[in-house]
Amino acid sequence: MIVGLENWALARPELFLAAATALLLIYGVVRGEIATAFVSVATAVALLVTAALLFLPYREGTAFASLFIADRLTATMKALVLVGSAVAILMSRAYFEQAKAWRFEYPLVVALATLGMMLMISANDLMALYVGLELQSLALYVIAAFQRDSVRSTEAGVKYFVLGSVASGMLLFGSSLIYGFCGGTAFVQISGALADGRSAEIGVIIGLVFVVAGLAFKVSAVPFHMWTPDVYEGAPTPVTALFAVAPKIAAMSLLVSVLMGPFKPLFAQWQQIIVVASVFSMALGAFAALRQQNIKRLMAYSSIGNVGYVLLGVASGTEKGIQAVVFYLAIYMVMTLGVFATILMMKRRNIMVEEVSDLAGLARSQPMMAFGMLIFMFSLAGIPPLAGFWGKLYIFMAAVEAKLFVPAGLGVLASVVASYYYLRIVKVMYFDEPAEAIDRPSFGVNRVVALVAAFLIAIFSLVPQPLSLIAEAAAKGLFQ
Amino acid sequence: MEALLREYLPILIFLGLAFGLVCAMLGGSYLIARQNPNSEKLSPFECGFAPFDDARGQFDVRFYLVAILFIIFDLEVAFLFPWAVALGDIGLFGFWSMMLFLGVLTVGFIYEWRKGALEWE
Amino acid sequence: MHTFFTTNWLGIAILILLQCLAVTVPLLLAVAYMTYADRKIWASIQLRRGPNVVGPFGLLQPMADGLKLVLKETIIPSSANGILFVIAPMIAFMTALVAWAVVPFDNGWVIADINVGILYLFAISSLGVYGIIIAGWASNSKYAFLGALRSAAQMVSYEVSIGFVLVTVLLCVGSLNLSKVVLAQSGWFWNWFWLPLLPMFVIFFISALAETNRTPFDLPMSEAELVAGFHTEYSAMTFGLFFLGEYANMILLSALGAVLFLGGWHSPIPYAPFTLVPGVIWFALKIAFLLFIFSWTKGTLPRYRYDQLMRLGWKVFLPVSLAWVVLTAAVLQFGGWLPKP
Amino acid sequence: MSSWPILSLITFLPLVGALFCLIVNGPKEAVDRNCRSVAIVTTTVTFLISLLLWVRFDPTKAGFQFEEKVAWVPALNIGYHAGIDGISLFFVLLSTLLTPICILASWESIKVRVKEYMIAFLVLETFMVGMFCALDLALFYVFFEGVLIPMFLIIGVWGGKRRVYAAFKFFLYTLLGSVLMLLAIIAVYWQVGTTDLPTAMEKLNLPFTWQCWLWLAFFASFAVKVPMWPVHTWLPDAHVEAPTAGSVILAGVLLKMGGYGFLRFSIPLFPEATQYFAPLVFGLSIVAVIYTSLVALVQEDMKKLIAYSSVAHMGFVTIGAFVMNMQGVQGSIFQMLSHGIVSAALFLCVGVVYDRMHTREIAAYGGLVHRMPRYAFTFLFFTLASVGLPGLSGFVGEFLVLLGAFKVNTWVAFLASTSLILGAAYALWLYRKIVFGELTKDSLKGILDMNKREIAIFLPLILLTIWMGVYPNSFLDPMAPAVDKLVGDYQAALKLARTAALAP
Amino acid sequence: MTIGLGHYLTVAAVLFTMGILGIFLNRKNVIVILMCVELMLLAVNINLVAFSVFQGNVVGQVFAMLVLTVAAAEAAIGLAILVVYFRNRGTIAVEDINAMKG
Repeated sequence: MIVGLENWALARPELFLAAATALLLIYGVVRGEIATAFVSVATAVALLVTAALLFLPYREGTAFASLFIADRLTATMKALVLVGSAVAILMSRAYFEQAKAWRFEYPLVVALATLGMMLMISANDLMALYVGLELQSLALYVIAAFQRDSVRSTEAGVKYFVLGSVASGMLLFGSSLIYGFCGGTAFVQISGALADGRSAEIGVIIGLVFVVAGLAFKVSAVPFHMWTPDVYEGAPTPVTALFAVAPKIAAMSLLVSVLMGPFKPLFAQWQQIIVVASVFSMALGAFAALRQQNIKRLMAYSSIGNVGYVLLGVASGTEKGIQAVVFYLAIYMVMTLGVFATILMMKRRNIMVEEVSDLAGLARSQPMMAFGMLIFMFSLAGIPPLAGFWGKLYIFMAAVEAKLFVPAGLGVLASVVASYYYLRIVKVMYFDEPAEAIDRPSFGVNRVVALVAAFLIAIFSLVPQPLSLIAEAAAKGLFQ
Repeated sequence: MEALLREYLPILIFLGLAFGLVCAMLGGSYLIARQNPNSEKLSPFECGFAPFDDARGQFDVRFYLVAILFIIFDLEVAFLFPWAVALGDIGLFGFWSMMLFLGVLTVGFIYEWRKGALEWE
Repeated sequence: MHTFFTTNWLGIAILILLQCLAVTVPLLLAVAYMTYADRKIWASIQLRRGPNVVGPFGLLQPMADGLKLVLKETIIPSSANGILFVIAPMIAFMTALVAWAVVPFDNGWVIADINVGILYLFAISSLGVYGIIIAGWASNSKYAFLGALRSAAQMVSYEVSIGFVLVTVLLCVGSLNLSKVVLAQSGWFWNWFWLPLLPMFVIFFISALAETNRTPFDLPMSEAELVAGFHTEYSAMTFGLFFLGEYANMILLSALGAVLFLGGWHSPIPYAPFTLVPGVIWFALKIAFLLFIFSWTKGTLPRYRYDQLMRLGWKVFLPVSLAWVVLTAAVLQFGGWLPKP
Repeated sequence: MSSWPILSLITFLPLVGALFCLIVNGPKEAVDRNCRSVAIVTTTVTFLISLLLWVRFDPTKAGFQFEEKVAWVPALNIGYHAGIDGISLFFVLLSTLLTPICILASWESIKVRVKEYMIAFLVLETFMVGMFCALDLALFYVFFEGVLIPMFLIIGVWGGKRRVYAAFKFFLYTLLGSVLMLLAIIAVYWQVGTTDLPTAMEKLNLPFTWQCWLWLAFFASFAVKVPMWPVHTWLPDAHVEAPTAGSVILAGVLLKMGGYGFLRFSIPLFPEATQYFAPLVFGLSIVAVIYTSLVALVQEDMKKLIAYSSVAHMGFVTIGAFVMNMQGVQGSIFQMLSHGIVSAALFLCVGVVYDRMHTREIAAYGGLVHRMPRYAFTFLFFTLASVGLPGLSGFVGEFLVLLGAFKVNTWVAFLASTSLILGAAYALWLYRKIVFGELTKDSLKGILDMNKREIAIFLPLILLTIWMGVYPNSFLDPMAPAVDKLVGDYQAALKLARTAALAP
Repeated sequence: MTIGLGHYLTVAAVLFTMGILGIFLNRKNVIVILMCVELMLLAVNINLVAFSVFQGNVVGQVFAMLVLTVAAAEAAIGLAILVVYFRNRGTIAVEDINAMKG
């Protein structure tokens, strides 16, 4: 009888993903570059299978001496992350083939990053949190610089790395203080100690601030957002697509589980921080994006703004707030993947383009593509009846219920400003005279992704209920 | 604290002794021997030529690769040490955990090997 | 009087200082005569006579060599980084020296009986690389720089294998304390770990050769290619410290080999006449035996090419030692022979 | 009560048509032709079905009819709740009527990207109808805001020279107003735990300050939409730059969304605040009525002139809505319907000449009566209707509003009535400049009179205008119970509040 | 004077601050930034070990070990990225990292 077998069972999806990655790595390195296509698809499939394993059968509980926790919330978040990563991998082929960087390591590093994200989401201890976060971050640094003969890509890698490791350092410093003043690193120990009146100690507060700052960096919330635009712009586009989706969801989930778990007794303290970060993120995301010419950069600011909205849900600290977070993130993921799939289809004379002005007259040359983008843009702007509106509505409802009237008010105003630059893209596509026409996109994964995303947005717009039920179930996991 | 200090005090003293010894040897030699430097004597060696360019130029990236591989493997060893000492206590779960860890390490090793990171020429 | 040396801090410190000196002085002597022995052995292998002019049988030759080094001019190249240039040999020598603090010469005969002795040794011997790297860097000379890089790369490559070797021993002992390592090998000489862990012993020894830059791995100072490696620019006592450090290291690794695989102070046969001989003697004999193999190797084998050297380290020793770790652990685990604390 | 979901059918039938258009593919001519046909057929069928509403509507009931209720987002307690009463019935009809007319009006004038145009219009119709039927705050908001998307595209893609500016201005103004309403809706939800309108009306019981804040938030949205002075500036731009059909829909239906919103939400939900803020509304309306009439006088662009006149007319609507008596409210609604038809027709009239001459400058025309007698008649007819000639629809609304206002505040009524004179001045001035006089301009010599399609567009509008003017009761009667209930509830609520305030 | 927990924490805090300042004030070389990051992590380790010793539980030391390992991996990856960047740009001066401006 192997002691601890039940531990392995709970972490079965993670183990499967690790094993699959290892096997594919060996396969890839033995077969060489010709295996890239297979490895890429197989990794995506492995990610999706992992997602399936989360629910078939669904298990919950804690494992590895309560370093690891699995419940509805973690399972949902993991599923989102896994799907996001899988799609991001599938979307990458055309781009990397053209950039001559089509190598089998890419999907595998993404898979490793995803593994890190799963560990982050399931972390129930500061140590597990740190290790998961670093596994994710290290893998992401690498793929930011994956196009290694491009100055922009490698520079993005350098920037991401430097600022990312500073953030890790801050998180870690905070963790060490928390450990010191609470006498343990397990989340239950911390919340127990805090509830026992340790919360008044200044060390705890400093630790909290550092931990929150580190996590805020990972979700790219103001004032720790400065890396986002450069990294988004510089990284290869499929990587940017991944960055905008998976790590963000994972880090947000982590933020939720840390704040709502061990730091629950400090709610009053962290709520202020999160509210401020949220408001400034929404504002900055709205205003700074106004003058961007590069779509990837624009999407970076857009993601900062979106993080602001999600943080508002977090700040409400209620079950409804967490539901809103899950709901919003799911919709955000679909929209973002759709946008990036469209960007990845944009080629002119077989060269990838990524400036806003390159979209001019898209509605004439590629009406379907423009229409898809139109849906994503209005959805991102939160204009009803598109799905993005439901996300925002959910968030604001949660915020108002938590009596965060002023932030909610500022949030809706920011959304008006933000809608301007989304509209600007629509304007360029629909109103402007056509620039030199974009190539007709060949039938491929990106087209399918964009279509499916647009379709899903349409479905969520009309029938948001299933998603809200999922969010409801997920949030229950945290409030049992 | 006291006991710990007692255990490590000898090492500290030994270190001081060694330092003193080294200084004495260097200083003694410096004082005893005749020092008569001139600029030719003090220029770096380069087969009789004046040095061409900066000595700290680029060097083979493989040295760097070795350094990184070393860091990685040496740290695995850092995990193996406590495990090896405590294997009797932690039972099969501990054993299999480390086997898993080493398995991952092996996968990485195979990858490096196949990628040619271990080739020198 | 007695209590002064056991309770008073100052007394304790003086006692320890004396102990240290008791280790250092014989060690320096051993280093000196190791050079002599080296040259005698090579001479014999090559059917020459070796040093035989200074003193009877050339016995004063090491002294003469040392004196010569002391009397030479200390040259610090003008382009060099002066302070680092001097610090480098100091590090090299000091690390070789202080490592002896934890080596058990006999049961209880150890200066600092710390419970992480092996880690300490491992750490200190790793620090030696710094001396070499700093020397190469501070010299600001191409030969020294490249030599240092090669030396460092070589040393770290083999250090990994040594790490795994140590782990196999640890698995059998269950403690990091070197005295306990020796105690775990009591009994007949086939109880010593060299037999059950024979491949590890071999790997350890060869790695030790590489760690100390000895033939067949003496590439860093291969005369034709890189002049004299990292110590190209060194002269007089600065060179002397490197030289001393290298030999001290050699003796240290032999001592470590004796502790880990040859039963330390134990006699090969646990019965009367042999056990009467003090443990220190046995220990010294074992060290001498290993040192002899060092010299023997140097006299016999040709030099490796650098790529061969790296290949051996990474592609042979590393996987073999890793596999042996797994094997040892599995055998101990499933055989039920794990040392219980 | 209908056994089948007639409201949903009317709402979503155009959307089905839009989907049809979306999948139409092939050579450009065929696509254009097919899309036009699909659009006209769909909208006409929708209109015909919507007539059923009127037929089966029970004019004696005050409550909501044809109700449909499905849970939509249960987690947020948002339901799909549709239903109409006497107030919304005619707005639905107005929307369904004007859409096919718009499609017809753009039959030839829209030549590029016909497919997208038709889709936009069909989607727009869905949103408009849905909005008038919505009985759930969130649902209402969805449709209310959703209108922006197709309208933004219609102005931006098929508009005039400064279309981009106009489209953005339109969008952002309206959005800014409506997000405040969204906050208010959320606040209501927070209070009553649901966004269902009838439930909210029943349960909502807010302190006065809260009422005021929420009322202002709703007001921000509706005032922009109406539009009221001083947030009306988007309207002239949007009207001028939009294509003819866009202006028609804008004037005909979209402006009514604001007035409808006041009646449906602001007044019943926040009666005390309504009473408190009524003077403000009167003030702004009076300013709108007089100031914009004066502004209209100096316009050089036909569309702009009509746009300003719309602002003035809508000022009547807000006055009527906030006097809160039977006549005022009825007049307000009637004025909206009448304006919906008349101003739409006026824009169509502009469109007729614009299609021929591609200019809207008043100075570019003159003496059209010589070449276009039929056009001259039509234009005259609607100009007079707009001015409020008795016997035509405009008169009834204005008269009722003034009557209602007179009961409440003489000065308001007096000042509002000055606009009748001003209105006559600018409308007739415009007419004289364009239609009468000598036909001196060479460019106009070859202009053709209205063709059959154009006549087909105007004929129903003319008939309707006369009907409304001559026999307004067929419209006023069905809405009477609902208006009565609205006013009654309002007064009751105020009385309750007063007694509550008096109570110790 | 006995050396208490406060002293260790102060040293760690000072080191950490130096690390952060080094990162943000340094305008010369990215390698220096890397070293500053390592400095931060070392400060954390001092904290962890100090807490661990003074509280008498071993968790802090385990954590420190994990931090060490991760720090090594981080340094390795950071250097690798820097090498790749250097090959493209021929420089790793901080002020030259400016291909993108926001």
